[in-house]
Amino acid sequence: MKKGISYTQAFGTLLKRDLQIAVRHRGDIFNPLLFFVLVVTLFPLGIGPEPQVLTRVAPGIIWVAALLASMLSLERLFKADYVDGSLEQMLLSPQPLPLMVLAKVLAHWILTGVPLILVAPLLAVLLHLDTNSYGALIATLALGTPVLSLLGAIGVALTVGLRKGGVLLSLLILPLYIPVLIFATSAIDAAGMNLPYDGQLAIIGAMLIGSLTLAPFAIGASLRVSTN
Amino acid sequence: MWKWLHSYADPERAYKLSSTLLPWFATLAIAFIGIGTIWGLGFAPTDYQQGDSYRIIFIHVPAASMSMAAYMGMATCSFIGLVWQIKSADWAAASIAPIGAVITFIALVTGATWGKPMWGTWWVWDARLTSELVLLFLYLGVISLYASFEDKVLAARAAGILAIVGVINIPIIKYSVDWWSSLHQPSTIRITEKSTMSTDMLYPLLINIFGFGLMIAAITLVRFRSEILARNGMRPWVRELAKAEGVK
Amino acid sequence: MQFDSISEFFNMGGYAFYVWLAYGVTFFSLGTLVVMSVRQKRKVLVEIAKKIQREERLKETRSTK
Amino acid sequence: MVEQSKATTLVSASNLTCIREERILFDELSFEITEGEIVQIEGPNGAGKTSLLRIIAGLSRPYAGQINFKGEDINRCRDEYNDELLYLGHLAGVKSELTAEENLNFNLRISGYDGFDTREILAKVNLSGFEEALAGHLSAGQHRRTALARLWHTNCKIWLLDEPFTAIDKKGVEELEHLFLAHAQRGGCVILTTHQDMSVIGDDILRKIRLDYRFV
Repeated sequence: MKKGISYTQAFGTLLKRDLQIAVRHRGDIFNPLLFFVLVVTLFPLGIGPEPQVLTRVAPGIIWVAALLASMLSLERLFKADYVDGSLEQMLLSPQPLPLMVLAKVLAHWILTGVPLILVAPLLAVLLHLDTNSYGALIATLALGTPVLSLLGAIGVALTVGLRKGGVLLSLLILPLYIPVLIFATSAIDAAGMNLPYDGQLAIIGAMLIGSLTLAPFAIGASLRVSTN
Repeated sequence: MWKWLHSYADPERAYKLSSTLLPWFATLAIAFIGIGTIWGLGFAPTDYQQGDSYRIIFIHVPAASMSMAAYMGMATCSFIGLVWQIKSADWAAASIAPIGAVITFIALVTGATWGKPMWGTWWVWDARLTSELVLLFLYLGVISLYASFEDKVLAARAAGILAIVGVINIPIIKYSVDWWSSLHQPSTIRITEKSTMSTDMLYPLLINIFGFGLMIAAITLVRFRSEILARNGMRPWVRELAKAEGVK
Repeated sequence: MQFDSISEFFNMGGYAFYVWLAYGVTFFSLGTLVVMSVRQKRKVLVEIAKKIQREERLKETRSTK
Repeated sequence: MVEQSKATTLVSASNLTCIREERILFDELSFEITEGEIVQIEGPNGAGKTSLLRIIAGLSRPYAGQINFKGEDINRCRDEYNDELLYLGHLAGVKSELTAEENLNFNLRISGYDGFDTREILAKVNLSGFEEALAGHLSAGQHRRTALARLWHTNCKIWLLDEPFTAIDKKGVEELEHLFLAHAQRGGCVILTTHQDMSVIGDDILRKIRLDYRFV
């Protein structure tokens, strides 16, 4: 009965479990993606089909839609675990909590962030995004969506114990999403004008590193409050 | 079995202390804001560029500067409450939040009413107004999170974590908004960044800034007292007060 | 006094609407905040008093059982 | 009480106070639980049994007072404490999307165990043949057994069990009681809440901590 689980193994176990559950519950992967696509298709209907107008607003539309989709999908990040008691077990396991939280967020990002990145170029075509901007779009989404997942997870962890968390969640986390939105869209704009955009990317990268190191602790502390 | 309730006199002391401090802060706040406002409205010279519309500055700038200071104060209290588990700090944080939100709201409204005659529009996506709007959202988030928890001990801890996360993010948000607005609107009239401000304009402004600070402290004390009472309903001294007050 | 007459003071050099709107909103919202904060204390005490009564009723029914 | 001082103290509570919604559930509660003890927390509904258990587990924070593990505040030595702690709450911590086997495997691994035979353990809780059934399709009792299976493969000393006998049949309860006795003899301790009478563990062995419903 030896205890021989390293941190990496614990991380992997949790990651694997979350992916396994999601695969058996396929709706969880496709619903946010569908939402993302639908929101983006609504915009041309709302503001008119002129290619120049769409080109101008495409980065903003794609990013705002990604923001909302990320928030929508995050809502269930800890909910099921909270309801069936596995969250308590997670808090009581001898593994460090921030590590396990990170595993859960990573699983969530693989399930919702990565599909978003894969679909984005397709939507960019529909919105007549500048061909120069495609690289920037993918790069900002790849660096930015993990930040969204990490920051959003703090809000989710704070509201998981509440019955009416939905609207509150958006109030808590959308203000925190503003910097990512600003730098991501401006990077795409800059790329469209053939300007260098590595500065913006570097800032988003810095935000990613910052939230990677700090957010797990905030999420852990929030979960301890929520399960109290 | 009531031993700990009697020996644990801290909240009662805090209550009494704030009761003694309150009249001082209240009087001083009314005096400062009264002097500053009358001076600013009636006696400060007219601005040669903006005419008398600039007189909004005497409430706009105090509100704007204090909105940020109040947030810092709230976050500091939350931090103390979370780390050292001092419950009075949690209650203080909960008392500041609504005041900060009102001050931020005032800063936004006065900014808009000043913007209309100056920029010709009620709202400009100017860096200061935008970050003030975001600050209002942060306040509202803290307030509604605190209100959502039934158990106020937990509510304070949750809202505290959010307030601290907000503090870390405020500089980032501020920086990004500044950068964003400089990108999108190269030249607007910068109202508060005047090269020189005559002392006749500066003094009432400073007095009002100070007055706003005192006023926030005074209202915080008022709310802090109620918060102490509400959270200590099971203690004998609060029950005595309640019996005296509640029968009326 | 910077202004020559009271009517000029109220006119605010033509910006009366904006200046007085700003000051009005400010003092109205501050006033509301103060009134609500002051009333809060009495509300809390009344609630506690009600709770005490409830508890006493509960104690009575339990002890008669 | 004289006997207890010989054995090592595992968990102790000092001056615990718990307040929920401005109501005092208990205050100034102190006790020590030593190796080999089986403790039942009893009291009417709403007296704070679950709250006390969650405070001991470190899930809830008491309003005042602290829990010590081997003399040290559990907030200071959380990882060591969690290493010796097995808590099963009202909620089983069993995922209905996973099979009984996957559930047990995950629960054990996340508690730090490696190299175990899930089938063998599940057989001990009469779940042979259900290893690959999704937990969501199991009956309430089987669902509960999936969670309880961890008790058969653990070297945690401190067991905290909130209503462990819920949905378990008579025979199962007896098996559990024997397991508790064996665990206590090995130098562990069991702290549980239950409304059911226990047949194997007599009143002479069982220690009781009573919580009363309080009005204030």
